[in-house]
Amino acid sequence: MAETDVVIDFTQTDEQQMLRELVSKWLGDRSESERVRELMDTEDGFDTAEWAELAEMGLLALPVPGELGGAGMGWTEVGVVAEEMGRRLLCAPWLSSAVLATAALLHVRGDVADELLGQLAAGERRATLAHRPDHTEVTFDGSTVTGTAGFVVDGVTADVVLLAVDHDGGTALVAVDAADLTATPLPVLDLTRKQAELAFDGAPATVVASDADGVLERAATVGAVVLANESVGGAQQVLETSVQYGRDRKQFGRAIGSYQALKHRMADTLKHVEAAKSAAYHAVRTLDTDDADETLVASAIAVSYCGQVYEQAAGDNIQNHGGIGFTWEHDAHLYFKRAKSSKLLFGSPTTWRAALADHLGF
Amino acid sequence: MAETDVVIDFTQTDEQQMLRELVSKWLGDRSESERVRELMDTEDGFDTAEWAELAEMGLLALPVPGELGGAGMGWTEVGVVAEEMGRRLLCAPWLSSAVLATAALLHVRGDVADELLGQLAAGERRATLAHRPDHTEVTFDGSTVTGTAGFVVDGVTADVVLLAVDHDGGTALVAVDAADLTATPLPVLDLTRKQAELAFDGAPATVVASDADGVLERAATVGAVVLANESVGGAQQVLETSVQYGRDRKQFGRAIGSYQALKHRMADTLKHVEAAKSAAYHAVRTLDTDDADETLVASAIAVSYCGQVYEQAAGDNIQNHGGIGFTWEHDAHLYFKRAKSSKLLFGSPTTWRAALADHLGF
Amino acid sequence: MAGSDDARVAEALDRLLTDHPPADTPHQDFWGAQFDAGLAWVQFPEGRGGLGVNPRFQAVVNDAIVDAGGSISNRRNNVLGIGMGAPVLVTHASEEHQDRLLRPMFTCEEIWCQLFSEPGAGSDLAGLATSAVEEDGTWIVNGQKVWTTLAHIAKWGLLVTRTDPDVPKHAGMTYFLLDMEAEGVDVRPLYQITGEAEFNEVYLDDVRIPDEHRIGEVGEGWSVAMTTLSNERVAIGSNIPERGDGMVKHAVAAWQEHGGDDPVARDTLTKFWIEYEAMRLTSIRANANRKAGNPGPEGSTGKLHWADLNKAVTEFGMDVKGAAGMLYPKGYEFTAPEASGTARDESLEQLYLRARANSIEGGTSEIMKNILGERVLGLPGEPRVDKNIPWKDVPRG
Amino acid sequence: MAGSDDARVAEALDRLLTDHPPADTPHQDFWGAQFDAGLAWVQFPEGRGGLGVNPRFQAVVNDAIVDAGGSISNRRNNVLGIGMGAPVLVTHASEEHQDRLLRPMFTCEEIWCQLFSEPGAGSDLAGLATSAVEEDGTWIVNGQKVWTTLAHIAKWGLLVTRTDPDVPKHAGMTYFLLDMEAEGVDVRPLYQITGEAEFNEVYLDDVRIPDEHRIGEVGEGWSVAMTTLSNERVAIGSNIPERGDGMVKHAVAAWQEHGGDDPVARDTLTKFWIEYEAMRLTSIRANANRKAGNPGPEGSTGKLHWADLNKAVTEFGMDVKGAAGMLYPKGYEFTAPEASGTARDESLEQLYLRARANSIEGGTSEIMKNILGERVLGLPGEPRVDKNIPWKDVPRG
Repeated sequence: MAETDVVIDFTQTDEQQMLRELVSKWLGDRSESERVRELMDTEDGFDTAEWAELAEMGLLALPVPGELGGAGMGWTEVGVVAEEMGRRLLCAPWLSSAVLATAALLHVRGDVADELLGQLAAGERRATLAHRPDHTEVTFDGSTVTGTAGFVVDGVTADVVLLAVDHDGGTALVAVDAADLTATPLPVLDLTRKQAELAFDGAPATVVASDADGVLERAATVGAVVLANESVGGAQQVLETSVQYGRDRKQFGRAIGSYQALKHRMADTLKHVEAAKSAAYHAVRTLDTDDADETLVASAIAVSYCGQVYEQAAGDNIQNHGGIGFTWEHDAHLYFKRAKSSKLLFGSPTTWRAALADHLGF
Repeated sequence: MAETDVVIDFTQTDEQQMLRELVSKWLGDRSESERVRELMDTEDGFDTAEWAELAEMGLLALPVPGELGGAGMGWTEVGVVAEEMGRRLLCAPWLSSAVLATAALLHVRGDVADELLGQLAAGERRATLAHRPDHTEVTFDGSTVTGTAGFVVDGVTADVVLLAVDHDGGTALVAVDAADLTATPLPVLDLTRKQAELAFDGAPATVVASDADGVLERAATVGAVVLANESVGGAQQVLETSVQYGRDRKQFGRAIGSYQALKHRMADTLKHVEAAKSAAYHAVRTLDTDDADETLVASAIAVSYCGQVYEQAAGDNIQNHGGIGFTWEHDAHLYFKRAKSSKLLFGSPTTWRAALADHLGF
Repeated sequence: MAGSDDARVAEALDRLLTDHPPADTPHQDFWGAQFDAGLAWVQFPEGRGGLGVNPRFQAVVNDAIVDAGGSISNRRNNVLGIGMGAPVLVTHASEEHQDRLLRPMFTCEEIWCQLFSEPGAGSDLAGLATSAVEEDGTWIVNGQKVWTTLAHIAKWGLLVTRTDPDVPKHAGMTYFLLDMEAEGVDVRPLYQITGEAEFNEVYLDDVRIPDEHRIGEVGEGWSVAMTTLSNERVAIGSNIPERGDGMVKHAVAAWQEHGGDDPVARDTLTKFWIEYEAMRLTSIRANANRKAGNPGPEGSTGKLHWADLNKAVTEFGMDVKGAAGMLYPKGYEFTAPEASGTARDESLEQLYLRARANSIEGGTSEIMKNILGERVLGLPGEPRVDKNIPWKDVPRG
Repeated sequence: MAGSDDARVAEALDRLLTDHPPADTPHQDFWGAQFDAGLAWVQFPEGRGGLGVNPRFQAVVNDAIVDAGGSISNRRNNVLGIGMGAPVLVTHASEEHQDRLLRPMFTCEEIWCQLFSEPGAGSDLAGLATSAVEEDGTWIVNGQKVWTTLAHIAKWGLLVTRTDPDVPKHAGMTYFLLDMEAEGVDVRPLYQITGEAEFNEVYLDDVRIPDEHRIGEVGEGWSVAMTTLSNERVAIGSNIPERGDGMVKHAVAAWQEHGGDDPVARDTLTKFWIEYEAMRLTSIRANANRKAGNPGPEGSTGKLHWADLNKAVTEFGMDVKGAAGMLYPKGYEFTAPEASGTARDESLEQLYLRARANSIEGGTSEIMKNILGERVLGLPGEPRVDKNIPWKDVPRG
């Protein structure tokens, strides 16, 4: 891992900037606080009409090759979109379908995968991936799967569930139709991102790829890094909310943001949020390279650090708001819960750090 | 370890209060900053005349029975004295002779030990103990010792060095005369507490006790707990120094202690210092009981927590003073270095916590 | 003198415990007898629940009752009355009010709440805007109060209002007893991060209060309110948890269920356990020093310390749970519990959310640090821009 | 326009590197040629070491010189001249002074220092008290300056004085060039926590400065000083460490020597390594955005972030060393090193002590947070008690 071989390039293309503005504008119309609260109270947790709009804008298949119906861009662009979505807590099965399942399918490719990628891109179907091997217990007998998978993101609403299964001494990626499994919604802390426990009882499974070694590792890395970018969006948003409240809210005849207690806390948040952005932006760029070592290093940095920074920023945001920040009606708690859930979704920061420490020879 | 069996009693006797005042007054005369700086620049690091005064006041043998020339008090009183000494960074081989060696000798007792205790009490001799088994490599052949011992407190100036050695399948406590060993001063971070590396080359060794199991554990526990009490004294002192500077020093036309950045930091220090005092006071009281379990628990709490609190308070004290706090001429760095050295003298906080975690079944 | 007070308390206590064995007497009956014995608030005058002795004897009384199998839970369940309302009444209210109100307060027959905070006046309590205007011996009150615990079950409210907006803020306030059943009082649950509503918003719409329910003089509301708040610390009192109890217990449980062999989490858990025990020892030390008549700074740091640590340890506990830390098994229920969340023994998940308020309620940690810095350490205050100008001219929002 | 500037810079750079191959040219000669080529401060006028183009080209120039095996160490070794003095001279000084001073400054033939801070004026620079009184075209200066790096080897000092104590503090200051060899200038080493003296105290005792060495008008000293300070950030510039380099490297080394198999320390070490790398990436991102003409907040957080982390990681590193962390092997030597401690590559022990100053020097972390909060985030300032009153009436101490 010689430093000189590592490419670190923070260039933002005009295309990325346009994409950011497009998404930001759409979210402004579709994901204001009231709408988030409507959707988070539904069991499905999203709106199919809005999903169709995302498909139309090409946001469901950014890194998918053009010949499959995708935008032919990269994960870097997915990161830009995730960051904006994180700012607005978009309620939609985007992380599961457009990121996790898409990353798994792009890893294996082949006819079955490509056909499904096309359907996902078009918004015709939604997929998810059982991405936690520590909570997945399934056996595959060549044509059906039996077992359970926990903490499956959007597991209730996905049309198709992808599973990595032991097969022929290796790993196969198989797809199970929603109709052939039982999905039980989990009582999630973060109502804006649904999760489910899935049960398979001899469910018919289509082999997407019989040689899918490393598919879960790749998809989890992609998912975690994209989520890190979403998290810096959320952290930036709560910082801005705190700053605005610090300007507006007055106690003892002064704006509360004029007090060092709050001002310095926000300065510390700024410091961490800027560093977290750097980590997230670099990590998502490595996903578009072939540099496996740097992807490992950059992912571990981004995932462990951004998770912590968001959690801290979202907690501080509650404190910065005083009493109102603790109420259900204020959005502060939604970000706080999203932050915690995001920190844990792909394993704890300690786990990611341990992988890095191994790699660095510590 | 049922809670109901644990005695927690913070009563301060009038005797303890008088002792505190006596020591505080003596230190005010003998350990002002200038004097500390004079002594720390000497190789011996203390003044024999002052040592005689300590002996006269009975401060060298507080927990030693009256019939041996001691004060017949307890370790609780030693803690009171240590706290006051910590406030003033007294330069004297008190921790080594009146605490570590004394604790070892009180643990074994017997004729040889009792005679030495009497000499220590009278200030006729000074002893120390090689208290770090991880840095002690000595063999005992029944009459002489050979090997080395590192990080021996006041190893250069002690008249006699106590060693715990393997003997007859158990542990013996032996004493080596200063004339029979080679002591090399260590380049210490904290100039106010001297340490040495000792070398023994067939040095004649007197057996103090041939059955001295647990002597190092006991002496190290006593030493660490007394040091925790010294540390809360130091932490209290740096807090008071910061507060005074916060009142006096003005920038932008205001006392700097009126700014929340400093005020809140000092409030946090206060919070930790008060908790550290509670931990230290309780722990030193367990040394005067037979409750081995509670001694273990209370020691681990006090040693690991007080070490951290002092380090943090002493570092914050530098920051609270701005530029002047970073100069050699200001005392802030002396406390900072004492804090670090104290945190490490009896093993790291992590080690003490691990012992507690084992005990609690975590 | 002190000796004779000692004897009087001991004698009254002995008689109370003998005549009304706490373990066999219904709580409410016992509390009534305790009031009649002058052992409710020992520092109060005789006939008003006290004996006119040093308040430090109260801790002795409370401990003795608990040791004898009795309960002092009234102090918690009606904390705003017993802890804060009573000293106000005994200092400022009429004889009739004292006779009428103190005993049912102590027995919990009548629950009390406190109507101080407003949406625009949180830390800056003296900035409050709820107006009271006198018309023919009756005060007409309009405004909104918030963070009022127990308002939905309370009979009486302690209310501070703005009666003169043209003088500096501390000078224009007046204090009232509010009958919570009066017309125009609208209590609405205020749902919080947990989905529960421990607190209420109270809307006051042309509420009429007779002048005889005014406590203290017109314009003296701030000093009356200070009587209330200065008793808060005493009210919170001396409840020492068992070793290892409280929020750290839940983190230990999470560790035991989910921790596996992660040595990093184990060390962090031990660090928390240690700091909780150091805080607990500090409470014990503070109680001992208070009883010995020698209170020090150790009695003032607890609120800040527990708040910080409660937030941190529950955050950590959720992490220890791993994927399960993404769940909220009880669901968000939108109910109004009878007691405050920190008093109940709930799940880690709920405590994790509930603890966010520990550093806000009862004085934010920022205000606590100001107080510790200024009143305990003696550091100077900040320049004030809201003094000596009419309340109506102070920037608000 | 930008296109043609691009071309001019590229051409001048190409010629410089061709005519004076950096790897084979003595540093001082190369820097002289660089000055003559207008590539010392590209934004300065031609003939004054510049080309009159956008300063962002300087980063391109510097990178090219380093890539070609040259040195830009003059920027660090004479940082107070090249980074801060030069912009002041080019903005405020006479033609003669510019001609005389800029080139030897850039080549490091003449070292510069800055005489701003005083014992009573640290964070509050504008509170300074060193007086300058005019007598027949000469200024008589008396006072004490402190924290002056390089004063013991400097030829020139940038000096701010108080010339009118009867006006508000920002209005009564005047700026001078001080010949450090003048009579009455007494430079004394200021020993610090490490026993070294990187800094000096400078005593000024009836020092005479000719009026022609005044920079800017009488009473304009503050705005001239601001020219200096606003260039500080540019001066500190774009030096990006290698991955894993800097203070964390020493903690890693301590871990490798002493860490053993302690999993807790291993995780903490990794956490530090990660945060250092995140900061380093932020510096790279800040440079990229600056070069693209699009600087953002990422360029302002570094000072604060490094300061905090440098203190924490060295503290941790000492702990990892265990008993050896109680030692200071090099001893306390009371010497005055040539360069600043953070620039040199020293032992962990020394860096541990030296890092204590990182959050004080060049703006305390408290001041940095005020700046980030107010200038970057747009939060309101605090009430000021030292404005609009004569300097002599402002409380000091």
